[in-house]
Order: sequence, then structure tokens, then C-alpha cells
Amino acid sequence: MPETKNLSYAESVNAALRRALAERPEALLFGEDVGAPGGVFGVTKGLRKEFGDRVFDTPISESAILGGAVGAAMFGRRPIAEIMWADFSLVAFDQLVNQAANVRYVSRGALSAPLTVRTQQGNAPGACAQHSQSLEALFAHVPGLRVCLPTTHQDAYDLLLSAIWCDDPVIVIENRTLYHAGKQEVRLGGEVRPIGGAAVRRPGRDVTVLTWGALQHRVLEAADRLAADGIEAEVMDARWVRPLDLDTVLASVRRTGRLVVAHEAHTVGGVGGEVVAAVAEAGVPLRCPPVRVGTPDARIPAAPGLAAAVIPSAEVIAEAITKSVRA
Amino acid sequence: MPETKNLSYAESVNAALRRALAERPEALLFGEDVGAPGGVFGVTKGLRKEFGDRVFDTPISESAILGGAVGAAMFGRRPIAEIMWADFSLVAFDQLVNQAANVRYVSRGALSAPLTVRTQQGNAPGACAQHSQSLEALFAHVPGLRVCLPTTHQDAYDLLLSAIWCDDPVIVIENRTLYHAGKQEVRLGGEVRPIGGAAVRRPGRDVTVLTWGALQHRVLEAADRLAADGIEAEVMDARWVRPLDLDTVLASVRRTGRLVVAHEAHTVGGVGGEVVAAVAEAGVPLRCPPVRVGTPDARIPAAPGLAAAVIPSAEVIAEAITKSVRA
Amino acid sequence: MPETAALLAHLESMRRIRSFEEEVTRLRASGDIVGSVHLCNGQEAIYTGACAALDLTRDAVFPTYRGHGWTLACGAPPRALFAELLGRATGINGGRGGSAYLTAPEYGMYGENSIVGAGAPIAAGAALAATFDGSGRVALAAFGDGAMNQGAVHEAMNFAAVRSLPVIFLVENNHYSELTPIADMVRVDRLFKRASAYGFPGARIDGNDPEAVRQAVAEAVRRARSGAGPVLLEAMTQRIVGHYIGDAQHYRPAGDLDAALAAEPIGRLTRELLALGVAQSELDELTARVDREIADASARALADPLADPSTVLEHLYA
Amino acid sequence: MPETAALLAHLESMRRIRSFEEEVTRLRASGDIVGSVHLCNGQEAIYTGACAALDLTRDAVFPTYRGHGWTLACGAPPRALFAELLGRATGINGGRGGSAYLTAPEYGMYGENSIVGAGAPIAAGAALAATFDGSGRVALAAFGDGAMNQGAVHEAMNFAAVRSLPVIFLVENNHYSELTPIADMVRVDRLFKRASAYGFPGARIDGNDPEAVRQAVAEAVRRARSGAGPVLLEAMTQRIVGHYIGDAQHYRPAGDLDAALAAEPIGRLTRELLALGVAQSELDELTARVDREIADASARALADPLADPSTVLEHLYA
Ligand SMILES: Cc1ncc(C[n+]2csc(CCOP(=O)(O)OP(=O)(O)O)c2C)c(N)n1
Ligand SMILES: Cc1ncc(C[n+]2csc(CCOP(=O)(O)OP(=O)(O)O)c2C)c(N)n1
Ligand SMILES: [Mg+2]
Ligand SMILES: [Mg+2]
Repeated sequence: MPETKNLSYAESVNAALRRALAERPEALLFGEDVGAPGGVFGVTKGLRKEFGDRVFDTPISESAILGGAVGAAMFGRRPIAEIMWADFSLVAFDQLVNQAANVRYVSRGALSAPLTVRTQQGNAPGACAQHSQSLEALFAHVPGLRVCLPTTHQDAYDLLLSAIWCDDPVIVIENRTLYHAGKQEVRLGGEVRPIGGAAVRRPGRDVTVLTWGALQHRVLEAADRLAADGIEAEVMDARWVRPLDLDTVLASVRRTGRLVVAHEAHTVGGVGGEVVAAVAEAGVPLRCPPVRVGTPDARIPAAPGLAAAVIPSAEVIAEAITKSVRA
Repeated sequence: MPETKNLSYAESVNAALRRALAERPEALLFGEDVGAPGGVFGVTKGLRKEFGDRVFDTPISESAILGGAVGAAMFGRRPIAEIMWADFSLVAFDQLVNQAANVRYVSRGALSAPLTVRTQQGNAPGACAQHSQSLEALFAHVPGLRVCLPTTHQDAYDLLLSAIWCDDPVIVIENRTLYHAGKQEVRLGGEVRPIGGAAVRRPGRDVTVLTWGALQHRVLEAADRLAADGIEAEVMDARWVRPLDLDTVLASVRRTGRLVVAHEAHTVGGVGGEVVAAVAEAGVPLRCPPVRVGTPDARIPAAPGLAAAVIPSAEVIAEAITKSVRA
Repeated sequence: MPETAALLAHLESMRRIRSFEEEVTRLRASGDIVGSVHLCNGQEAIYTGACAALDLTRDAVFPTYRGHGWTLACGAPPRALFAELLGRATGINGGRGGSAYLTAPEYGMYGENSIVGAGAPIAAGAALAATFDGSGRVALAAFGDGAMNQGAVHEAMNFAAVRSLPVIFLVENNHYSELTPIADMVRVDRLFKRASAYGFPGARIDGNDPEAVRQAVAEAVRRARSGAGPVLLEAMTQRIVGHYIGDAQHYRPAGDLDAALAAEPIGRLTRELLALGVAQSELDELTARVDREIADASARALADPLADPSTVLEHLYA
Repeated sequence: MPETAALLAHLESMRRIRSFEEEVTRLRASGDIVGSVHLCNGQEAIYTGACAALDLTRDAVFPTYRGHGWTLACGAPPRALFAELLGRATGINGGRGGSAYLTAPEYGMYGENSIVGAGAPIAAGAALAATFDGSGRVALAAFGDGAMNQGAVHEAMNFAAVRSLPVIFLVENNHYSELTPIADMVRVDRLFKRASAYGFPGARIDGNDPEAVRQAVAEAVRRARSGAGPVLLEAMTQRIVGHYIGDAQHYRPAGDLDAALAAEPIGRLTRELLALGVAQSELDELTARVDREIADASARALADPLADPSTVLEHLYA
């Protein structure tokens, strides 16, 4: 029975995990420090106590974690594995790209790998270059995977459940700056929806701004500021970067005639390029060239003042939107 | 003193390696089977004999190979490491993205990692899904790396030398179907050029077709066929996907007003999206929507007849070009 | 002393694998099969012995690209396997897997793996599942000597150890990794010794004796099912062919191949059976029967239709 | 019996590290330093002892995110280190590295690494270089107990073994990996035993005794320079603070922290020196002098200008 609770983002994730473990006896939850300690961000708190050995700590062995998830999924479990930082997935990337993504296709469905990888990414003040990357483009290029970036508390709950219920491997990319940044009303216990689907976060007529991940908050801030100047930006949260909900994006761009894509990941080779290219290919007439906002070519420096100079700020986003509308 | 020789692609690579080992005493060459056996494709034949212990075999330990290259480079060597298949780089991707790419930036040049990774990629008849991927988009998204795909025999020689001479990490992606597919005249011993720069392979006025890697041969085949129909495609070889030579691409697109990008990699999230987005952002007026040609969402099946249904053929490329020109 | 019948069953299984690989060699030479093919000639005793010790209605093997022998020993039909290598619609994976990445879960063969070492954590994961479902299932990860130097194998072994997972790590030590001798790539070439670092038993076994392999694997299975955790078995063997079809094996020292041929398991078991009093004619009949079966399977597979390209986008997702 | 002067030098080095970390704790609490900071309080004897055994004009250390102590023991100036953590232009990497990923090659500190285990193959690679340049350089890879379960560490050890690379693998076994006890993550918690699987020596040493560490590392350096290859040293220690600043350490059993505090190396060496007849006043003076030096370095760093954002795109490529 659905109910509404006032939860932090971390608690919303926790609630989704609790529900999955309760409703799906085949669900397992594991990763480094997720069991007894309840996670380095406290996200899995209480679950070990409630569900016993189905929730457990692993050695610092990402290949064993992800490969273990693939094998357990093939054998009928529904593993939810945590990779503490998306950056760390690169020590075991093979298990996602060469292993998980192939299972169903090569066996024509005789085998499948219904696993969920929870991770989190992005920069936070003082984080070093190896703990700051936004890597969704690497995952999104891989057919066989699904990739989402829940940004609202409700999505933290909903998208994770959709991922766990999905019969294929799904990467859920959270963001540590969101975990404890305030509470929101979250509807729990509703229907688990199929994966996919963008969401309009702010309607507007002048320009379509597609974004995803924690940067969305800066995009909304920029949009609010621009409203004072009479610019009404439609802010859309892609939520899923594989599959991209291109139809919803195109419908908006057809209305506004302008496209800005903003993400925290590096611009070059980022998913923003995919979006712009897909819109361009669709032949939707634009009133001005599309604009991408992302992190320029640099590594992410630790000093907050330096990082702020590369990670897109609300100002930079607002400028890009203004440039697009005034073009 | 420059000379010209009739060489296979593999021999051109070999000649570049021989020259690098001869002229750069700090160069090392290592990888699985590259030493005594001369490489599984015979590319490094004779080099162990000629240069002794500077050319050696490693255990099947890609993290040790790539991490070893990073450390050796920091300590003043110029390692050339082979990863037998680009697919295998994913077991050690951390060493490229989180390690090699950061060395210079984080230390502000106090340290550097002048290493070259030679690998090869793509599908060949009968190859399985784990030996068929085209992964340049994963590398090209990483600031701090450089990435090229030599396709001609001359480029197999030239680009590899540019990579080895480069003071930063470079990924050179070759293609096994080219190694022994015939000989060409190759100029040896010329000046080693700095990295970067696209090359026009076939001039044309009607449409710009940007491509890279072995698929170029199919693109040229398609262009030749279309010439019979009066369509003159300009075929451009990007050669480097990081950095992309956008200026040359834009100049061509400004002339032709049409853009097709063709690569063997999966279309979604591929470097084609980056190219189309960069051209769109530049605001170059196009006479029709840009078109991307790549591998659709599927894993790569082993059966040649199945693989041929997903990897772009000359027909598929020709159709895309025609669609663009007739739009 | 095992019964003659059991030995004859081993011989038949090994002979089936050998005949299959010999036919594959012909089909590769004729161009019907294309691409890289890794034969297992000489290593048949491992597959035959191990599969005899497993309960393949529930247990599972996770081999490498050198997996035709495993697949046949698991009981997969030769015709569907030929068809797979030939890219036929009737292939066990409809031609999608091919020689190096095929899978036959309905026979307990949970997938070759073409990434060296990657199957070890996957097998550990399957074993992990078995600790939750009460099935008593055991997973067997097979890989080569060279794979022991892969990080994923190390992680899998420690993970399996600390969780006491019902997984058997079986090294097919054929002395070479592609073109490179394992002895040049490790300081300690008694690879089974690595198990002690993780705290579980390791042993070297005669990988050219199917009965020795069966016994060692049976004991490992018993241990695994009892909850005692993993075992590392290093089965000593030799391939009597190249790493892949076309490998000229210049890297093998003089005499190496001859010694391998003299010790290969089919000839050896044949001699043993003759010494036990089995008639040459009975063995000849067995060979002829299996060869016919394989020839027939190949012919039928060759006559099967090619995989239909219009299906190529199916099954990427559920 | 080492000379008192040497012990006093160890004490000074350890005290400098401790004072530094205590000041970092204050700067983190005041908000001058932001982000995740991993302190090394309690583990100082390892850095002090090891660096005393290295020739840092040519040798190099490759530590982890818990690397302030290593950097100071290598001789890097505290002010440049504070400045780094404070994001100042004068930071040893201009603020780009930060607490967890800084580098000071001019002092033989070739970079912290925030990816668990990733420094091991890099150190092996540096040692590889040293086998070609006639320099006699030795690389020391330091990492935690938990890192022993990372694939990259395994690969680095085998690679170093087979090529007899002049690299020392030094495990700082502080019993925990973040919030998880190592004893729960391995079956054999005598981690040094893994070395034998690769064929090189491993030993457990007292990681709270700088002189014991110095001697063990000196012997390993001698071996490495002689061409005999790597050594694995497992230095037993404890952190007397959380994994990172802010870690409440609920996971530590009762008494664990008290025992660690009783055994921590600075108190222990202080007691030893007093027993050797050194005057309390001399030790107090040493402490006061180092504390002043650190306070001064912190104050200067705080007064330094912030890193200039306009430089942020520099040095990505040569
Ligand atoms: C991660 C990875 N690295 C390299 C390869 C290339 N490769 C394929 S087989 C092989 C040799 C494996 O040797 P071994 O483990 O002894 O098995 P064998 O082939 O002898 O059965 C190598 C290096 C690969 N497939 N995957
Ligand atoms: C590949 C990777 N996985 C996980 C982490 C997260 N992490 C950071 S420190 C740490 C614990 C490391 O424990 P140990 O090796 O014992 O070193 P210690 O922190 O105790 O010094 C973990 C899991 C990481 N940084 N890199
Ligand atoms: Mg082998
Ligand atoms: Mg530790």
C-alpha cells in the first residue's frame, strides 16, 4: 500500500533497497562496506540487520563484485552490487562491457544477467581527480546495458526499483552530494515502472535544456534566474541516458526551436554529443545552433576554486542558455 | 635518410617500432607474446632479436602491463605497450583513465607519462563478441589521452612514430584485418610529425564523409560506386579522434553543405555523435540533416552473416550518402 | 581399480571430443568455419574426468574459448555445436557465440569466455547464488595456466575463500599461454601453491588421466557441497596442436611435441584398456562409431540453413 | 642497539607527521580544508623507518591517499603540503592533487593513489625502468591490507617476481579497510604469506617500530639493488583515528582503540628513549620545536593566495 514519507535522498535509496529485498527473495545486496557498516554514505544502513546474510560486505575486489553479480544473476539471483565511486568501476570494466552486456544477446535469452550496479559519481568540494569523474558516457555507449541518473528523491526510489525489477543489467548512477542534502516527500510502495522516460522539471517555451544528474539543480537555478530576464527555459531531466527518451526531447525542441544540453561530464565525447547529434539527424529545425555545456578538457583538480572553474556553474549554464536564446 | 619500401601494414608498424627502438634508447616494447614469438600477428617480429631485453613478453596481466608502462614512463623510459585486442583494455581501464591521463595535469608537468599503447580492434569474420568491439569512444572521452586510428600503411608508420615521440599517453588503435592485406609504398625515415590532423582521402564537392579506421575502405568503395551516379563524396580520414581536427572537417562541410560520419563502432554514444554535435554547434549551415553510420544496438555476433548485418557495409554507407545528397 | 566400463566411457567421451576437433580442423581448412578456433586436442581427459564428477543437472562449468571439449563432455549435441561454429541458424546459440564464446546452459555449460580470467569471478558468483538457493549447486571455473596471472582470477579466489563458496578452480596447465611458456611468466610454476595464500586446498593432478581428474573433482565437489569452500586443481596436460588453428608452434622446443603426443590421454587410455584385456576390435568399433556420429553431425550441420540476418537485433534486452 | 641519535631522528620525523595531521584535523574542522581527508595517525613509524632506509635522491615511494606521512617523511616541506590541502597556489601541486592524490617527485614521492591497489603496478613499472637505466633505483609501493585483494596488486607482484624488479611491496596492515576488518575479508590474515605464491620473500614486521621498519626495508633495498627482485613486507600497525576525518569508528570493538593508543609508535619510542636515559626535557623540546615548525607552516600556507582558476586548463598536455 503506497504511502508518503519525508526522506533524504539516501533514505529514499535505502527504502527502495529495503522494498526490493522484502519483495524479491532472490535479491542480494553487496559491496565494500555495505553490510555491517551500512555503507560509507550510510545508504544501506539497517539492511544487513533486517535481511541477514543477503546483505554483505566484500573484499576490495571490484572484478569479483561485478563478476560475482554476473554469475549470481545467471544462477537466478537478482544481485544489487555497489561500486562505491563510478571511477572505481574502471578497474573491472570488463565485467560490465564484455560480460554482463553479452549474456542475454549471445545466448538468445537462454541466460540473462538481471543485475543492478549502484554507484555514484561527480565532483564534490576537495575530491581528487580520481574521485570526481562523471562517466555515464562510458556506460551509455554499451548496448546491453541500461543507465540512469536519478536526481530527485522520488527518482532515487523509483528508478532504482525499475532497475532492480529490470531483467537486464542496469547501472544506477547516484551522486553523493545529494544523499544528505535535505528531505523531500517521497511516495513509497507504488507500482514499479518499466525503465526509460525523461521528465520535464520546469516547463518553458523559449529553449529546451536537457540535463541529468546533480547538475540539474544548477540548471534549474540558472533557469529561475533567466526567468527574471524574460527567458523561459524548459528544463528536462533525461533520467535515463540509455535508453534516451528522444521522443520527449524532440517534442520539446520542436516547440522551442532551441536546444541546450548540460552535463557535468566532460563535453568532448560526452552524452551531450549523442543528444545533439540525434536531434540534428532528426532534422528538427533549430532557430540557432545547439549548445553543449559540460566540463572542458582538463582533469578535475582538488582545490574547490579550481574545480569550480571547470565544472559548469549556474552562471555558465545561464550564459549558454542566453547565448542560445539571443542568437 | 628517408627511403621508400613496399611493405604490408604489419611491416609498416614493425618499421616504426624498429626506428623508435633504434633512435630512442629509452624506448621499451612489451606485451603478451610480443617478444620472443614476435606477436600473435607477427607485427613485432625480429625486434627482440635486434634490441634484446628492451623488447619482452609479459604475463597475461593487463593492469601490470599498463600500470608498468605508466611507472616506467614516470621514471624516464618511453614504453610502448601492446594490448592485443582493444576489448582486453577493459580489464585494466583504470590504468589509462585514472592513472596515465592524470600524471602530467595533477603534477603540473613535474611528472609525465609518455607512453604509447598499441592495440587493434574491430570485427573480422568469425570473431566473437568479446573480440570485435570498436572502442575508440571510450578512450576519446578521456582528457589527457590522445587517440589515433591509422588506416593506411603510411599512417601505420607515421602515426605510431608521432605517438611514441609524443610526451603524453597515446592510444594507437590498429586493425588486424589490415595487417597482412597487401603491400603499399611507405616512406620511411622522414621527419616525425606532431600528433593530430585529418587527411582527405578522396576529394569531392557534394558531401563530406568523415570516417576513421578500417571502415574507410568501405567508405571509399561506396564513394567510388556513387561517383558512377554522379555523386562526388569527399572522404576524409579523421586519423585522430582525440584531438579531432575539427577545422579541416568544418572547412569541408562548409564547401559541401552535407555531413555523413561513418564508423564501425556502435552509433549510440560513438565518436560520430561528437563530430555531428561539434559541427552543429559551429553553426555551419547544412543543406540536409547530418547522418551517422555505425553499428546499431546489438552485440557483435560471431557468424559472419550475422556480423555483416550489423557492421556497416559499403552498401549501407552508400545509401546513407545518397540519402544525404538526395535529401 | 575403476571398472573397465567406466574407462570405456571416458575413452568414448575423449574420442568424441577428438573427432569433433579433427572435423573442425577440416572445416576450418575448407573455409566452412572462419575465424580464430582454439582446439583442445590432448586436453580431453580434463573435460571427460571433470564432467563425470559433476551433476550437470544442477552444477555448471565456466570454461574458456578452448571450450568445445567442455561443451561436448557436458553432453551438448555435436550437431548443434558444429552448427554454431558454422554460423547456422541451428547453432547452439544461433551462430552468435561462435567457437570462442558459446554457451549451452541447458547442459550445464554456462559459457565459454574469451577474456582470459574473466570466467573465474563469474563462476564464483554462480557459487554465491548456490549458497542462497539451497540447491547444492557447484560451479567449476576452468582456465589456463596463463590466466593465473590475471587480476580477476586472484579476486575470485579470495572472494570464494572468504565466503566459502562452492566453486572449483581448475587450471588446465598445458604449459603455454598462446606462444609463451608459463615457466617464463612465473617464478613458481607449481601454480596450485597459490591456493594456500588464500587459505584453501590446492593440488596438482594428472590431467591426462580422466579417472584421476574425476576423482579429484569428485572430492572437490564433495567439499564444496559440504560448505567447506573452494579448491584449486592444477591439471597437468599438453595441447598436441597449436594455440589456434594455423599456429605453427615454432616456439615449442625440439621434442616437446613428440613427448606430448606420446603422453596424450587417448593413446594412453587405449593402451591401458588393452592391458586390461579389452579387445582391440572393441576399441576400434568404439572409435568408428564415434567418428561416424561426428561425421554425421557435421554433415547435418553443414546442410542446415545459415543464421537469419533479419534476427540480428533480437534479444539484446528482455 | 641503534644509537640514540637515530632514534631521536625517528621520533622527530614521526612527531612532525603527527603534528601535521593534528593541524590538518583542526583545519578540516574550521572548514579551511574541505573534502575527504585520510589521516595516518598511529602509522608514522612505517614512513619514518622506510624513508630512513631509502636513498630518496634516486629511490621513490608510491603510497596511497593516506600519504601525508609518506610525503613528509620523504622531506617535502610542510608548508607546501598544507598549501596543497588548502587549495593554495603554493601547494605542492598548486592544489590540483589535494589530500588524496598529491605528488612530490622532487622528494622521491611519486604520487599518492586514490584507486586502491593501482600504485602497485606503477611502482613495478618504475622498478622496470630502473633495470634499464643503470641507476640502481628502487621503488617502494605502499598500500593497505585491503588492497591485497585487488587484482592489480596480484598482477604487479607476479610481474615484479618474474622480472626480478627492484620493488618493495609494503603493506600497511592497520587491520581495517575503511569500515571493514581485514580479518573478515581473507581466510589467511597473515598477508605476507602471499609472497611465497609468487616466489619471493615475505615477512611480517613491527610497523610501530621505526627502527624495525628501517632494518627490514634496508635489507629489502639491498636485495632489490642486487637484482634479486621484490620483497613483500607486512608492517603491522593501527590507525588511532578514523578512516577519514569524520569517521566515528562505530565498527571498532570495545578496547580496540585503547589498545592501539597504548601501542602507538610515538608514545612507545618516547618511553624507549626515556629508558635509554634521554631527558624528558630534551623530548619536550623536540616536540615543541616540531609543533612550532608545523604551526608556522600552517599559518604561512593559510596566508598564501588561493590557486588561480585562470590556470586550470594548463598542463593537460605537454
Ligand atoms: C584479458 C585477456 N588478455 C589477453 C587475451 C589474449 N589471449 C587469448 S588466449 C591467451 C593465452 C591464455 O593462456 P592460458 O591461460 O594458459 O590458456 P590456454 O590458451 O593455454 O588454454 C591470451 C593471452 C585475452 N583473450 N584476454
Ligand atoms: C579500486 C577502489 N575500490 C574502492 C575504493 C574505496 N576505498 C578507499 S580506501 C578503501 C579502504 C582501503 O583499505 P586498506 O587497503 O586497508 O588501506 P587503509 O585505508 O586502511 O590505509 C576503500 C575500499 C577505492 N578508492 N578504490
Ligand atoms: Mg595454457
Ligand atoms: Mg587498512
